[in-house]
Amino acid sequence: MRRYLSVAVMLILAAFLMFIVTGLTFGNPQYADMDDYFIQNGQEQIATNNIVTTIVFDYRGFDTLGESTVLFTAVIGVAMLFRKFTGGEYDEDE
Amino acid sequence: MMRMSKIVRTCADLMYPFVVIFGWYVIMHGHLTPGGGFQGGAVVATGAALVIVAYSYQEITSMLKKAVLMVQESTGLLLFIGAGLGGMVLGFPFFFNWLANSGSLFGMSVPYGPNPGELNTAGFLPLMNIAVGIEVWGGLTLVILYLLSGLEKGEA
Amino acid sequence: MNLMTTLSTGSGFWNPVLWLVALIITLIIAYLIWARGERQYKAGTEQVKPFISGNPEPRKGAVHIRAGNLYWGFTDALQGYYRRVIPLHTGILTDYLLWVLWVTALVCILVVV
Amino acid sequence: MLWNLPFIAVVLLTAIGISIILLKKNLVKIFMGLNVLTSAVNLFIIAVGYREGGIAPIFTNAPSPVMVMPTPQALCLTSIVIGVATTAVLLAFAMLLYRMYGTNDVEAIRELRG
Amino acid sequence: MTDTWYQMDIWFPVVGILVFLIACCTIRLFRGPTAADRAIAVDTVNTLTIASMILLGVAYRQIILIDVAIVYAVLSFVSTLYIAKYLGGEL
Amino acid sequence: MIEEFIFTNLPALMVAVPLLAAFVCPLVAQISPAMRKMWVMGSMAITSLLGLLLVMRVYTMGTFVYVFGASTPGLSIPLDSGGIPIRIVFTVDAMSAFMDLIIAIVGFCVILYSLSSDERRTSPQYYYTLFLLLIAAVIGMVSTGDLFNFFVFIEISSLASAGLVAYSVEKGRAVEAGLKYFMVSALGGIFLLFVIGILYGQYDALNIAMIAQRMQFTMLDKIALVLLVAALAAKCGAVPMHFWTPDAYSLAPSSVTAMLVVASQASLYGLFRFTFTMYHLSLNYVTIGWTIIVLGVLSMVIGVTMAIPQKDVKRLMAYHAISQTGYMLLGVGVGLAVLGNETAINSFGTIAMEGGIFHIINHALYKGLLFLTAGAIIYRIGTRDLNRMGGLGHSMKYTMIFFIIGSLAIAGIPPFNGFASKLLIYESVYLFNPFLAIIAMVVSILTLASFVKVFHSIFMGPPLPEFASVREVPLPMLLGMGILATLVILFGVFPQTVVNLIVAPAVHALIDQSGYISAILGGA
Amino acid sequence: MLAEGLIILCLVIGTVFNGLGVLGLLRFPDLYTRMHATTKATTFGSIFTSLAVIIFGIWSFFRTSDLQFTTLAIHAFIATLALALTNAVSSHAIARAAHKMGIKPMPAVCDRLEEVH
Amino acid sequence: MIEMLAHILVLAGLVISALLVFYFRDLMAAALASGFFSFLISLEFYILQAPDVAISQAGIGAGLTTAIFIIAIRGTQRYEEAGK
Repeated sequence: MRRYLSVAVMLILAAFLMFIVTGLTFGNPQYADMDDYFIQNGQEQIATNNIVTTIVFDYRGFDTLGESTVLFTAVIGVAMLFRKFTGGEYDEDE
Repeated sequence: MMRMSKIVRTCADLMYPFVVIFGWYVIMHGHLTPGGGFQGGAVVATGAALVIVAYSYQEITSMLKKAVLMVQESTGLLLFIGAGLGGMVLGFPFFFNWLANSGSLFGMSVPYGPNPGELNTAGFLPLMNIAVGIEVWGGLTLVILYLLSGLEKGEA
Repeated sequence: MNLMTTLSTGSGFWNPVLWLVALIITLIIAYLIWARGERQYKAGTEQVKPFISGNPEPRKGAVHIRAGNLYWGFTDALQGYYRRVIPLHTGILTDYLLWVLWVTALVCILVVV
Repeated sequence: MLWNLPFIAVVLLTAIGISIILLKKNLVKIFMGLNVLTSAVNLFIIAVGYREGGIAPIFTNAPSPVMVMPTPQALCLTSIVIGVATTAVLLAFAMLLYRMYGTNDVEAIRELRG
Repeated sequence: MTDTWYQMDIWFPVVGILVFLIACCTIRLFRGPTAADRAIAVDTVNTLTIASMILLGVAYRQIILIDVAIVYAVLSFVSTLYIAKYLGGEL
Repeated sequence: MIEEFIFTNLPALMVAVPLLAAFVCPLVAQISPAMRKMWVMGSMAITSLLGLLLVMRVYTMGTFVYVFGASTPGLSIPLDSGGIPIRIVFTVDAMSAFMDLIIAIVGFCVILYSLSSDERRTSPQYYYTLFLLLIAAVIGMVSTGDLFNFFVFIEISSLASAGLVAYSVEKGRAVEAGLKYFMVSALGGIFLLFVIGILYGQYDALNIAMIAQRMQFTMLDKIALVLLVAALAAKCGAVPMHFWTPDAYSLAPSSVTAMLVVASQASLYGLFRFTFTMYHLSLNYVTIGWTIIVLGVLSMVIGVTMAIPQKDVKRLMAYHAISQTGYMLLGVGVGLAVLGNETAINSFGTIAMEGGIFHIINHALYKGLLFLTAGAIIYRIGTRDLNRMGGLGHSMKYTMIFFIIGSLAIAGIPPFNGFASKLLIYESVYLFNPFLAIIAMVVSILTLASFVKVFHSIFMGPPLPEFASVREVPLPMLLGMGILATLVILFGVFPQTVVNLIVAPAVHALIDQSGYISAILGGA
Repeated sequence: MLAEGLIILCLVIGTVFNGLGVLGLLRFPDLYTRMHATTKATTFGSIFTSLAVIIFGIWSFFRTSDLQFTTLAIHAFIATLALALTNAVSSHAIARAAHKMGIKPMPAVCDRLEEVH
Repeated sequence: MIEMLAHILVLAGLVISALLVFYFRDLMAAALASGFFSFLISLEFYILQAPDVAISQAGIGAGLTTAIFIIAIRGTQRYEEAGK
């Protein structure tokens, strides 16, 4: 039963995602004004050759801060999960 | 967890400086060629993973201290957010590129071309690249170390 | 009374202060009625002790009604419902993900078709 | 034009990822499925930003005719790092659960139910 | 860079052949009786991928793309080493 | 000078301060525990203060637009860009400010509360780091005006909350709860990323206002909308996707649970923001509105009925949290279902939305209070099984009072705040569809019944011998609960003030799409 | 014309050896022989394809005196160097691990590694 | 033309390796297939002119993720069903 339900939901979702194939055209985006702005002005404004880095660190720098924070959170989380227990543990803390 | 054979260890010793140098090349030239803080940091961290795989866990923990790496990670992040806050202190919004085209440090404009030598450009981007590189290096190495520490019987 | 406290709901209004005043008045009246009765009540005498057909009084802790015993009638009445709903919370991770995906698919069908 | 081939691949990969997540019972395998799903979405974002005959958005040669869109690449970088962070935490969960429950089967890890 | 016939045409067929060889490696990845066989298949794919990346970098006239190949060459064997360490029972 | 600095950069500082505090926290904790406590408390106090300032600023002077990295903070569209926003824009309108207020209040109380119990934790620096990261992420989620930025923050929030849920690693079941929570969140994150890809591929924009302006509502937009609704509803615990909620809420430390409620509400905020602002009338609003209503009704009914037979106090409260989420979905869903109908939205749609939004802050306050009291009880007696509790009213008087306040508020007994918002919902939903209103009332009655049970089994009865040594909880815990309880009473006694001051502008901000767009794009 | 011929020659050699390596991977009977085929042949082949690129870079540099072609050649050379180093080591590691796992070569020959350990 | 053929082959390889991840019951082999998938998707990024992402995927996806998967397999069990 569960198997059939899983396969069915997978097929339904795949069928709906097939609209991506018909709705978007590969290699020919509808709008490109934001990226054209980056490509045209990125080099003079920020003085870089690599536009991707310009976007990552300048135009969308705040995303990058969040993304480093994700990594930091993951490291803290893993460190927390594998921390050493020094004894004196309570069964229920609060 | 044991050490691997001598060939592998030798190769890891040989490769590690090369990987680190190459990783720092990727980090430093992030604004000129493909790459940047994440990619370079990931490269260096994978180099660290190479050393980790070649040696045993005891040798690794004596070589790479978790506390040091944690401090390194925090330092990178602080440098990163500090570079963002720098613009704010100067009266601009958060993450304003306060060094770009200023003529001082990292303030030159860049010509077209593939020749990676114009490091003194791009404002605070190289600063941020370095910061993120340090952070990703420490972070990903720590992830591997902690996951390995979960394998050890005595630890955790 | 006071605009600050009156909540208008479009089709009516609600004022907690008025309500509080009414509540307090009701409580006072109730207290008065209560205070007028029980004249013979004296604390600490024989009359306040429970009398359970001559059986010894149970221990204090055993008198307390535990949580599991409350509302057994309610849960008993809704047996059929609970027998269906509780097993849905299987505790299996993939079942939960399957639910999420099914909801997605159903809403997809609803919205798109 | 390429007949939207990458998009078809994205849909197929998504379907495969969803089936791995739903049909498999091992936790590590489920995380691999999640990884496949994340990669599929990354590929989708990159494919969205591709322009026919474009070159990488890096000014190496002189001003170039057409460049692929740079923003998806920036987004994708972020999403890759988020993906590895997610995977690391999930695998840590899996290792701890194996240590505590002695199994890695999702159908056996069900102490919380009802 | 002027475009003559060999610059236009010579790189892409080679890349096509290499990618075809990569696709062939999936057979061994699928069939390989032991995990070590599969590891070899993946290792081969690494090598071929690096070769095709170098060639593609030239074919697209993007010198900087070669950097990716270097990263690949340096890093791809780390996962192989982990696999070998696990298979050898040393992890 | 300093005021000017703070006032121009408020939204950025709101996120930057807790982030900075979180980055430094592991380092500070190496020095001494007292230092760590001071650091955490100080940074949280500053964050709350900034949050209150921001709320005041937004409610007096309108939408606050802050552009990261532009030459001036308000310049959302560069002069040479031809009318498109290219940078990340924080758009703090009244709705965002409303959520910021919740976070500022609850976050402060929770940190205050959790400081007194941290000698029971191993490596508490990780706990506080994750906590500060969670707060920063939630603040970022509610104040951002950028789709991808929202995704990044939602990922931070799910990572941090998963870590916090699994904090009591040695118990084992906590790890299971964390895994379930995180897996659902990860799937939701992937859905969101898909949405970003679809919308970006069509409109080449990531800014919500820009997408809203260009929205054509093609087939792909419908799919994107469905994915969004599913992901965010799963993240906030609407019913057929609620299964992670009782696990995560019951196994996390109580202070974390109080914050997790707020994090779920931030996803709820995301749901409302995207449906109202990004899609608005262009969506098939009746269908989506009814979908949300159905989800809400299911949440209410199943949440409360599942709560009644529970024996674990926090699990019971978690099911109630699901049930209360249903009220918010119901209220706002009714508003969404009549969005295009001018007369209907004026007569009852706005009121229903006011009820739903008002219920968000009420729920955060009283549910936070209830979880904190449950934590206080568990802190003292060391068990969470209702069958083993009893007679605590003799020894924990203040906790009992706070618990009474919280449970009366959640059951919708006047004069506490739960009644005010529920009244708004009942009366307006009755005009929309009487059947729904009746269901809502029945659910409210069942909630009361269930809390009578909890109250009876925890506090009533003779003092039990095994809890003879139980004392009242330490002062900071009482203080944290006390602030929340005071606010619960205040909000209940002055409902119209609260509605006029903060709720009605938030509702207006949600409904008024063109205002949101013109705040960023400038008179579009 | 010499350079062009050299490039084509290198590419042909590289492709052929790569193909032979993959053929060996597919057709050989046991693990060690497959490893022999792939490691040697594909490393050799890949070195030759990279050599073609290096030659192309140097030749183009002399033709156009554009400095970016030296970058091309140097980077390709570094990639080849790393490839040659890492491929051998990873094959060694896998072979060793396979031997530890207890995989024996197909026809029984004498096992020197067994004697060493 | 040949470029497109290579592109198709890479995409087909992607789908096939994802199917292999689905198919293998030996988690070790599945991790290998996952690594293979990462290589191919990196090559695909490269073909789609995204070198930054390709580097990132090569370093993180192919190198580190496989490594931590293998560590996790070592920490849990090698086969999908226990007792094999």
